[in-house]
Amino acid sequence: MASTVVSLRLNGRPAEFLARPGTSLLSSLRDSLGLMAAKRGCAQGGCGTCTVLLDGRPVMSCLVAVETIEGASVRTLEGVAADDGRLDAVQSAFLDGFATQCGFCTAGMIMVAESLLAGNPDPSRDEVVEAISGNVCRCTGYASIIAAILDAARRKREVDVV
Amino acid sequence: MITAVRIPGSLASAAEYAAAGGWIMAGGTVVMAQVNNGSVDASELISLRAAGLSGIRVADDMVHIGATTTFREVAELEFLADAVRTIASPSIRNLATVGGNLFVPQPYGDFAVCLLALDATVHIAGSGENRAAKVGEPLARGEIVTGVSFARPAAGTWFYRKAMRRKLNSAAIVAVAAVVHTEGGVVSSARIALGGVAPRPVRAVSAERVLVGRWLDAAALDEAGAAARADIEPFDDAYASAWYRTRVLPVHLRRAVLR
Amino acid sequence: MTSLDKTFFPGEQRDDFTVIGSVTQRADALGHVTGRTAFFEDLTPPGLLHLKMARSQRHHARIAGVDLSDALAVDGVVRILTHADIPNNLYTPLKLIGVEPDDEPILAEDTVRYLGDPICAVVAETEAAAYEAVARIRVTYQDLPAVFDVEEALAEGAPLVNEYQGHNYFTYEGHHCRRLRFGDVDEAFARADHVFEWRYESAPIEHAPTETTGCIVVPQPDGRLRIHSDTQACFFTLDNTALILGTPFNKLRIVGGTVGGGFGGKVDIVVEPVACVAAMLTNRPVKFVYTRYEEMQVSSPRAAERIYIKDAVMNDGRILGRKIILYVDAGAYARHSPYGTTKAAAHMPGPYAIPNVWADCHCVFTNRTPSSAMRGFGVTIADFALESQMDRIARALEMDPLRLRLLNAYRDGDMKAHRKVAEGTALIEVIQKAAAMVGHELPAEFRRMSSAEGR
Amino acid sequence: MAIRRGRGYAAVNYPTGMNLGGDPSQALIHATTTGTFVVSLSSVDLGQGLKTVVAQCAAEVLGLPYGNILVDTADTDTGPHCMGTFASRGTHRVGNAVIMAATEAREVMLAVAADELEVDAGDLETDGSGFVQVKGAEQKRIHITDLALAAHFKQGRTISGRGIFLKEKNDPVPETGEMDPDSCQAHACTVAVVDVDDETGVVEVVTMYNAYEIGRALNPATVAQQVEGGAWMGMSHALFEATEPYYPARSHGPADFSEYLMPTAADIPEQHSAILERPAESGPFGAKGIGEMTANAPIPAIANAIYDACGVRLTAMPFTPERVLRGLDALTGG
Repeated sequence: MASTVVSLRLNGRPAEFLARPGTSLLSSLRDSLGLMAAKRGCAQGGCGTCTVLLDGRPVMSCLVAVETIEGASVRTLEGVAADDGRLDAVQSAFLDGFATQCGFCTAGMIMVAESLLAGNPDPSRDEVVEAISGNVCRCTGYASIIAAILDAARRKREVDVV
Repeated sequence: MITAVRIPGSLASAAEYAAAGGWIMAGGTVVMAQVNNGSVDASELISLRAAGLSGIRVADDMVHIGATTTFREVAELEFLADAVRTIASPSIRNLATVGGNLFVPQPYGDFAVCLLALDATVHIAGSGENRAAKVGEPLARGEIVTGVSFARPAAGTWFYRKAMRRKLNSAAIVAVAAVVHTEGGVVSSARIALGGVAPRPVRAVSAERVLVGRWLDAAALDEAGAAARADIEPFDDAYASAWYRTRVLPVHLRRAVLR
Repeated sequence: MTSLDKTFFPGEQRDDFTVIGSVTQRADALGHVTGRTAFFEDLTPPGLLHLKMARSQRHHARIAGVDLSDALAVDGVVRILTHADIPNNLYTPLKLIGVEPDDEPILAEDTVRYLGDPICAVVAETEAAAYEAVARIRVTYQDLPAVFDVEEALAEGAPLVNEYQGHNYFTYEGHHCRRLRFGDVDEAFARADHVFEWRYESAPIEHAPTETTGCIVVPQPDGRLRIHSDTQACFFTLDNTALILGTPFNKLRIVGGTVGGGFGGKVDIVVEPVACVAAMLTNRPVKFVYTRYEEMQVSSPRAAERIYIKDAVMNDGRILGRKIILYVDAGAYARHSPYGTTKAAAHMPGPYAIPNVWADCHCVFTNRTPSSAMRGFGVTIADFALESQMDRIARALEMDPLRLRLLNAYRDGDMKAHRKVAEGTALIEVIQKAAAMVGHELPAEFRRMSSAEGR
Repeated sequence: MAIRRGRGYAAVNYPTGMNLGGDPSQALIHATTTGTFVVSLSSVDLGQGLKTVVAQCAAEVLGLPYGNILVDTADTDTGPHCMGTFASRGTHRVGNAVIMAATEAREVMLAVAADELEVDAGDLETDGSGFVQVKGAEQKRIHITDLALAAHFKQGRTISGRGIFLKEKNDPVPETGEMDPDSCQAHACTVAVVDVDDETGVVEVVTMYNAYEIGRALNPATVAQQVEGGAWMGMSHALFEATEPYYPARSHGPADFSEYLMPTAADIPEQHSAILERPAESGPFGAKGIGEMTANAPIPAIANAIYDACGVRLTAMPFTPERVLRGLDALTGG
């Protein structure tokens, strides 16, 4: 039951680590790489708290066998803010819009929003709703999260115009 | 406990591993969930990620979809986009594959219901001859689904509706997929598949019989829907009872066609 | 959209605040949006062991035998705990406020009382090894009759769920239920123009926090245990755990306070004691965190309730008397349900001034997952029943449902059924406000009503 | 086929604090040498924002900016006892304990300032921005940083305070249920508007109007979070949730978030909420506990709206399409 060396492009930097057979990307991020933003809410693909971007697209990292994505690019919430700590538009909109309560779903929600807005700078409310339909939040009732993502889209567009 | 994950670079190599008893995994959405809770009854996983089975080809109205094509990619086939949007969530659709969907028990596995309605051919490779099968046929040990193919339905003949407890990201109460041809308003042929109402996707042959030769209107569809109750083996689960599924089947069959 | 309406209770306001009443950014939000808030499971101490529970696959059974030999042979298994390893195996969490008896084993002894009752705890080097070992534990059961319905459980001849309780109900100072007696309901029924009696029911409900219940216990150089937990109540957990371990209270330290949703589900003491025993016996850090399945089906839900309400009502809508029979389905063990049932009794007859009230509130044991506290404990399901009842009375009398409520609404100075004088009431005002929000017209006399003015 | 619309009402009250009392919470507060005040607790923030609101309470009493307060909580080695976060008691109990501790610390703070400014402590006030000043002579003032340094290095005094809130335990009278079960009562009225599909029994909550009376909104933004999320949970309870969908039969218990149904972002109604304030004598700045009650009124309001829409009286939760449809069938003799 030998471990495998896996290398990824992680938040823009190379990362190399060992993985036991059958290890999920989520477990590798948390247990081997110390990246704790992605959460283990269910380990069944049902809650979205572990959402990260795999080659730019949101996936439930608990469902990805990490050995099978050798060489892929992975982005987590730790890689969203600028290197100097400046928040990006989605993070700022969640902060200002009181779109977090317990915070456990937040990383997944933000990663879905990052991917949505990268491909669609002016999403409709329905498009936002569909994008987060795999992400469970038990605290907010979702309205503030939807509003924050729409607000983030506006902020990003304004920056682009400037 | 998983002791090895194989990532074969070819179909032949994958088939060899499969013949040795490993579990085949494509997107991982079903298998990894079981790995995570310790319920996989095998020690080897065989990932098809590198086996070259991904992609969509359309030629002369024949559609071929590779087994490891994800639903995000399938949604690019315009007539199937609405059906695909009813399957799980976008984050799951970035991983989940067409091949995997064939093996998901009901009330999941909506795409298998579509393929049954489309009279799709399932392409299977293994240690012996490659073969073509119908949707729902079991695989022998060591066999691997390489893709599915079907004729693209003519404009206006494809119908799909999935009734769920929630508007998005939920299992089927009743899924209806159908290819219905009419001539002058009269049904000339109908092929209807149902999900959520039996352990496997089922053909609603009784409903098809009712419809052929009839005006395609609400009355005919209601009659067909009632007849379809003979074709199902409904079950209770966490989403709905067998009674409820049976009760609303005609409503959703009608709404699938009349929208 | 949420907005503040300062026009109500004008004489009681004070607005000379600088920080209070102003929108203030949450202290934790920056950590949340950057993914840097540390939850208990974000700790990875070296040498961490994983604990997984082998649970009852029966609703009610004698345990004839437990065979651990195959499980112990799994590579990576360090230890398997049974009830014999738990110093004080029997407990009840509310013993801290004097509730008796101890009625729940940490690990099953000779009987399991619900599907999921914990039997053995596997401690292993990896989660995978722990799961594998759990699957290989062989428990032999002798099935016992089970009871799932609260009224059947109270009927003559029903199987006894919990022998420590002695009955299928919790005993309140010699009574089989929590009683509320105020006025004379029988006289009210005799005098009433109408008597309405209906039944209401609910099913158990899960808290469903996105973070499951769990803890990581880390043995310290000074011999103490540091428990990183998502408990809702640090000292409550600490005190109960120390009693179960039989250790001095100061041997334990709980570090928590950042919780991925609680809603009442993380008040139970269900992971810390056994994880502490495992850490003590192995002298290594141990993590015990519920799987999503355990959170859904084994962690305590909001209790199912069955409620009968019988009302004595006059033609003009005044409610003269209300009689309530309420059953809380506590499941197999008491946990916090005796308290929740008393809270339900205190809530009766709802926010109305009813001069005659009679309630029997039963805390009933059945062979299902023990229920416990959840947001609105003792009240949520009662409110469903009470306010459905009000709607039905209004319809039966062909009355405006808001006027019926306003007519009966409690006000400052009213004596409640539990004999406490009401103060600070505002039911009338929230109804008036809601009516205004939806354009539901109320006659002037109802718009003029005030909670602050006695009747 | 028809979509039938209906409107339903419900009004409720909810008790603050652990039933029957006997649930103390303590707070300790001290100033660092540079004038930051550390509030030490063992209370748990479940995501409702307890840390934020108790810091606001401390800032208000001390007359300092919110940024001058740090909350250090939920470590049983360093924080004094708290019964726990439940029973809508956090803001009420812990808020009161923090106010008491901060009041004691403020007295010391003003005494230190009085010595530094050579005036009477009774003539001093805080300006909310970090200065202690002489009433009516605002140019005579001292910044909290200088004040704290002076206390420690010059005057040899600790600027600190202790607080506790305890409502004495009360035992119900067994025969009558006479008891004192609460510290105050919050109130809510919900109006729900629903659409019922009379062919499938599917209920959609279109709009929820909520009026809440909560004593005082200490932080209107976190109040809005509680009421919006709580009303969502109430709607979720009403239409979807059960760990035993065939209760009292024990079969088909949901195992995960797929099977355990809760509304997705696509299933939420429009919400309009109004907050009313009737300050409670026992509450911190009048606040009552509201964490729990927000989920309660929506459930009967939705039941009553379903009846209004289609004449089906649902007496068992949750209000599944099956229950609605069976009710409709019973009405039509189907």
